[in-house]
Amino acid sequence: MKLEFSAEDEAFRLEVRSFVRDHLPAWLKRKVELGLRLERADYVAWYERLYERGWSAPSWPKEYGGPGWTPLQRYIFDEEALLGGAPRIIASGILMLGPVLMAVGTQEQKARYLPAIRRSETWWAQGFSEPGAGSDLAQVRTTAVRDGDHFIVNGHKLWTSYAHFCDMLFCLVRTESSSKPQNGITFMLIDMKTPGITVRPIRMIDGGNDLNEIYLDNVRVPAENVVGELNKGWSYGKYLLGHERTGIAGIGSSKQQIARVRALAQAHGLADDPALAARLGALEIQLMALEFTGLRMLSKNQESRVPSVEASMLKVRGTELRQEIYELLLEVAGPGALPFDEAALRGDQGLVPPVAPPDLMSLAANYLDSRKITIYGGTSEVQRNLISKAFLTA
Amino acid sequence: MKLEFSAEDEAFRLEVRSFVRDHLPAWLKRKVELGLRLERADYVAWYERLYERGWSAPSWPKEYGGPGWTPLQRYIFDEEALLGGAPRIIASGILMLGPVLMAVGTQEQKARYLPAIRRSETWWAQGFSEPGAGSDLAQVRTTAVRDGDHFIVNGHKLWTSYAHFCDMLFCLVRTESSSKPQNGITFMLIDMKTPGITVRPIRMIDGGNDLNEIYLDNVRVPAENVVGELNKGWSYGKYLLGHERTGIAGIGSSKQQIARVRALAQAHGLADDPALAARLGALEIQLMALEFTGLRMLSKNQESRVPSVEASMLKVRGTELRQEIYELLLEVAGPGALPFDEAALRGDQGLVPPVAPPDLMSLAANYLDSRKITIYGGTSEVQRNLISKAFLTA
Amino acid sequence: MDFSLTGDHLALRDAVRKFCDGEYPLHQCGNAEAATLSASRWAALAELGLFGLDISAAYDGSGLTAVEIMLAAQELGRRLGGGSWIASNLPAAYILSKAGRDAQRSTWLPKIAVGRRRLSLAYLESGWRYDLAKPAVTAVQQNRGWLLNGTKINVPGADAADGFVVSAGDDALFIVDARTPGVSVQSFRTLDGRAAGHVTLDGATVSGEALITGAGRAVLQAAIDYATAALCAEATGAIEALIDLTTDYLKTREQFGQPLVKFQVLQHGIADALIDLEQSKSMACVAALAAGSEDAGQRARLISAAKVTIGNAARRVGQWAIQMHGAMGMTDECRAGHYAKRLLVINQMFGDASYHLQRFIKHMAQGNGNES
Amino acid sequence: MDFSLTGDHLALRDAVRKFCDGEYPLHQCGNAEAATLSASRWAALAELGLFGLDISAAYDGSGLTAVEIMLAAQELGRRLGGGSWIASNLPAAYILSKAGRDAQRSTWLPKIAVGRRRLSLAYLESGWRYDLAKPAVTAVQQNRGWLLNGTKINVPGADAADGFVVSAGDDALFIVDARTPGVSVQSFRTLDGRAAGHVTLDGATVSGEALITGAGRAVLQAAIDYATAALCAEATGAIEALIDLTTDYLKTREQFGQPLVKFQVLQHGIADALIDLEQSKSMACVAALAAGSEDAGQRARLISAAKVTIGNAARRVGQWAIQMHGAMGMTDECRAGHYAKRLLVINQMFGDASYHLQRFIKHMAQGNGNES
Repeated sequence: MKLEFSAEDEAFRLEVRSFVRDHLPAWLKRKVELGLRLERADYVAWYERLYERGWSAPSWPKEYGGPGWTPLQRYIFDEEALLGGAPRIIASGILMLGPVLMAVGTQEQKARYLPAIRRSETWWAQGFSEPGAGSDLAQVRTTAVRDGDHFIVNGHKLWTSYAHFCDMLFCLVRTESSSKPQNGITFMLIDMKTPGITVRPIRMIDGGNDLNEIYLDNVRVPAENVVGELNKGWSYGKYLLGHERTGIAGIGSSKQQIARVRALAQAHGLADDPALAARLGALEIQLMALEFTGLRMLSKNQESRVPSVEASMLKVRGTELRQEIYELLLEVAGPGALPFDEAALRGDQGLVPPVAPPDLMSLAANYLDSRKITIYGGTSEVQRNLISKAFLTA
Repeated sequence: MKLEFSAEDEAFRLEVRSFVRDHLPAWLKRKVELGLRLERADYVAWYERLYERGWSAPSWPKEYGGPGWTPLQRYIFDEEALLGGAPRIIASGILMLGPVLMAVGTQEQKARYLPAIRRSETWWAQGFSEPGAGSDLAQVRTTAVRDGDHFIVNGHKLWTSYAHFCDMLFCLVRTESSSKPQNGITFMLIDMKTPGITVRPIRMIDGGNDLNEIYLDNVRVPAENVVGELNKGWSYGKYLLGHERTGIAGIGSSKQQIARVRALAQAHGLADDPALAARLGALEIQLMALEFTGLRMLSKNQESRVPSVEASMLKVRGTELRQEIYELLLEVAGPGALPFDEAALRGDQGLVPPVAPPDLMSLAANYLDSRKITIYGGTSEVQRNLISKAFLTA
Repeated sequence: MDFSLTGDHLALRDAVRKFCDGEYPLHQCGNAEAATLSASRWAALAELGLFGLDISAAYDGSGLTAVEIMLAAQELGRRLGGGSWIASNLPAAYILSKAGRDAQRSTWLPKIAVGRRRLSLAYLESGWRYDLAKPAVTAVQQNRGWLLNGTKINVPGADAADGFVVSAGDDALFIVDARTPGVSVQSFRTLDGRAAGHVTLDGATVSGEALITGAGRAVLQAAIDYATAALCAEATGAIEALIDLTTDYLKTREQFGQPLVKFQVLQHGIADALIDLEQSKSMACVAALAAGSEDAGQRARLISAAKVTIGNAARRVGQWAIQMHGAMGMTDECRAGHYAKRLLVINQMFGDASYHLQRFIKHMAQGNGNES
Repeated sequence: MDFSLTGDHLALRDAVRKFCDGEYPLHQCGNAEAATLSASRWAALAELGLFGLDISAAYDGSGLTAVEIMLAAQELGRRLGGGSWIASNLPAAYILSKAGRDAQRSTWLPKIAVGRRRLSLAYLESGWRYDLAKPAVTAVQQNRGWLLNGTKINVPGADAADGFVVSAGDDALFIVDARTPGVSVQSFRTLDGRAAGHVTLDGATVSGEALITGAGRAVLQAAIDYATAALCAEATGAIEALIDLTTDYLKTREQFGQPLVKFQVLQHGIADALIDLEQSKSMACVAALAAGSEDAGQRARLISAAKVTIGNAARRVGQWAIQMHGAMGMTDECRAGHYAKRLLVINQMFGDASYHLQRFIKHMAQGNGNES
């Protein structure tokens, strides 16, 4: 047992830190630090730098062109990149589809899709949710009917992140009706340019539109676009959602936002406020406890009482903690958080002169946007159900 | 609408204040302020003074020898008595049995029991709970079988407050088995000296023994001791538990304990601690909000969204708030809260010299004892069930 | 000590509620108003008599009190109505009523009462948080008038204002006509979609009669307290509406084979929201009663206590409502977000819960600690 | 950065667990021990090798670290065992190991390791809270020895101690034999039923060799941090046991026709308790690792963070466990209360969560804010 990172890990940390310092474009760093909205071009500007360095798919093994990092290295990379002002890795091609293709994709599918994901050429949208079905994957009602060497897909997908700037869609469709709703679901890849697809952006509470609805009207999809076995898609979907554990607690993001609180407090004359110091101290401690819990769970003979729901525990606590940090940010902003300038939030010119200090202007939008993190990926309520159920039946 | 009390109410407040100042024995005041355990004799010492003044049954109407106060006057009395260091009115004869007898008792029962209650001569224990049945009154299994002009009672009552110093017991017994468990329950009065009654004190978490078990083994009870109609006892029990609304929020007790925090902070060098001031301020505001809510609910055209559960709302919030105050008291005590001297807590001599400063010594016991208030009289969980159910079906 | 509502109170409340039900349809309430809609709604609110409620009968008002303002504000809160009235025009008129010269009053108040003129309060400056500081806006006496220079920020309803009550110089308040040369407004919207603006005074010259005699920081603070009390009431109405619409959603939306409202955890959330609501309502009454108090310390203490209570309740209920609506709650289409945003704006206006807790503690230490 | 447990760690943990299961039967754990039972248990704990775990092999100990202490403490916490060891004897031996003279070490440590001598830490004084202050106990040099006067309070295990490590004078620590004339102990029990005492030194004279050279407030603070880390581990074990026994109760107890554990609100309470537990375990590891750190600032920051985390978790889980047990939880017969009381004692020992939050903030401001 030791608290210190190994010399190798420390060297790796410095390597990442200097890479971020030297290669993250200043304009992008500033956009991230100001909490402005990022578009595909913004992410790509960073991912391309990472690609050149071989780091664009941090969680991928070497054989697929990833860096083959240990969990600890991925953790260090995440923290250093975020504290250095880089955008998060949000590409669902890297985080979600990649692991599924590696596990059950054909050689053709791997060769065709994985390199383009790493190069940020192809962006993938995730099409799991549908109207009337929340986190319950088995409620898929979008149908895919075989027609020669194609499937004809009809349905309606909801809450599809970033669909408006994606090239491809991976989704679950129903290929067979079954008494058990988990059966008869197929995992399928669809080109977003196929006729019959309509994307409707959803305007969000903070004025952004990260999410979309997708209508599929007699969309013809080649049969080779089925991933894995027909009718087994539900298990792949579950694998995908359970796969990404590093980062589920959002430690790097929380540290990034706590640093933002400190910087704002300094800039706006609150550095010596004892009430703020107490709340910040309490949050730092909570973050530390969560961070070390994530690290402990990676260690040998340190599994939790209910290993199957460790990710749920980290998610519940990590998201609720991050929301508290956003709440504190809003409080630090004071009346400066009230003016709302959509163009400025997009990083466009906005009103001139700016209607609020640039470092305060996006805080209300960021706060509102942060409400989603206890909803997406399984609500906190559902996670708590899972945790107690696993414990009670263990 | 006005915030000020009327001139009459202000005069009444001063009258109560000076009465408490002049008539509350100094030794008793000190016992209350130190949070020591009170015995029957302690309560009686105060109730007798109140009896002389005609105030021993604050909630009773004039025709039964009560003062006939308005709700506001009772509220003022409660607050002034508690802030003046008087013990709470705990006698369940006054608070619980009295109203039931007034509503459905016979003339003989009223004449026989009510005056003795007012004079603190007869102390009544409440026998509702039984093993295996929590707040659910309908689960009564103690039986009463008619035998001539008597009933033969057999059963086991649990959590009976102060039974060890009570003369009489009012309780619910099953006189008829019924498909609907609420039916067939009778409200009955039992002399504690009757052969077949065994009282077993229950040692509590704080070392005290306010609660008891009562075993009833072929106890012969005269038929005239049935209150109201046979088999209708469940509704009288419900009436009784819902009757006492003034004081359910415990405003007076909370104010008494907040004053204790302030006094201790002053005495132990914490008066200028900003973190303590912030927590105390927050509690004061919460108490104010609760107090004005209770007062608003007494006002015309100000009923809440769900009038039927106003008492539940006041109880949930009032008890949880009071527990927070006890938590803060414990924190103010610091290491002085650790030594535990049972004799000293009873107000006996205890170890000499005292093992802790007298004003700190009982705080841990008081804190532990306060955990009961969110359990008794319907747990907070049950109250929240009731509140939401009433709202959703309104 | 009495919070009873009279028949007149109930009649006023019902009239405003009925008006709001018609004027602010639930399915679009909270949406940003175009200038023409905003103007027609302003006229309708004037018609209803809101703007004159607390203006003396001598100036064509109803001569009522902060209690009636509370009742009206609560109803506006239920439908996110009222535009800039409570946060800006109400305290500006209050200052005039309390400290204005006769000529100022007779010029402005009757027209304000009927909605023909709009006067906004312009006091906040860049870099301030919530405490009133010495203004950076300067006021230099010149000939018989005053030369004003500087910028006031975040003035609700600035774009539609005919005039501003401006704090300037050491400790003075002026009425500045919006058409005065050198006065310009940079318009924008706040988070809740309402119109606001920064008001720049670039060598604006006003006459000697523009000075509000007898006014200063104490009156300005009283006006802010007065508006804060009304915002507390508005927030209470919004909280109540938000609980209703969230509960309705939980009743209809099914998950895992049953309506969400069948889940005990969500039921307990409703119970807590209801308790928050009742306490908020009570403290809104207290704030309204305190707003009329001559004792500045008691007023500060009670109104700060109300803002803390309601600020915390608004935060909890706002967050809860979005969470209960799930992904739907994150969209602009869902009303929950609009309510949450208005509550957020109210929380950050005139001081958030942390600020008012400290203010309460300060006045607690000075007072005797017993409001009764 | 690695929290892995080795095979030796697991073997130690299992041995202590097995011992505790036998020595401290669940149905009576937490009950106050009579002196004879206490003595026989002390001998059994010594037999198990606990007291020598972190004592150097040169003095017949096992020469292990705070990590092994953590593993043992956690198991003792699960059954409320160990008497005064962690809070009093452990830090006293630590001071001797770190700063004692050779003669002091060779006199005491081998006997401590095998349980033949008990040395208690007597540092707290009346009126102190948690910060170390200048002792009111005086130490006056006299002939070749020292004359000690004053009283140390709340010394766990004082009645059974053969000697005390006493802080006195400006900044000195002494070993005082319990049989020294003028030394007297007023025994009492703390809230958790354990034996403690106030130690009065009434003109007690000790030899010059009783002075612990090189010791002072820094070593005393390090010893307190060391014991605090172990208490954190003990609390973690108690939290885990409390969750288990509460959950077992909820599974068996029926209300409204079904086991309590079927109610979703209670299920979510279990989930929160489990999250508290996992975080407490992690911070107990961090505290153990920090206890060995030479950097006093980092040590303070991490151990205070652990005490805050575990103090808050202990409070929440303790209160929750009693509430879940209902009226039964209020009785002395129910084990929940015994666990809650021990957790309460641990919280008030060496600083509660509020104290350690402020200490954390102080050291945070001094450090660089990044533990990695």
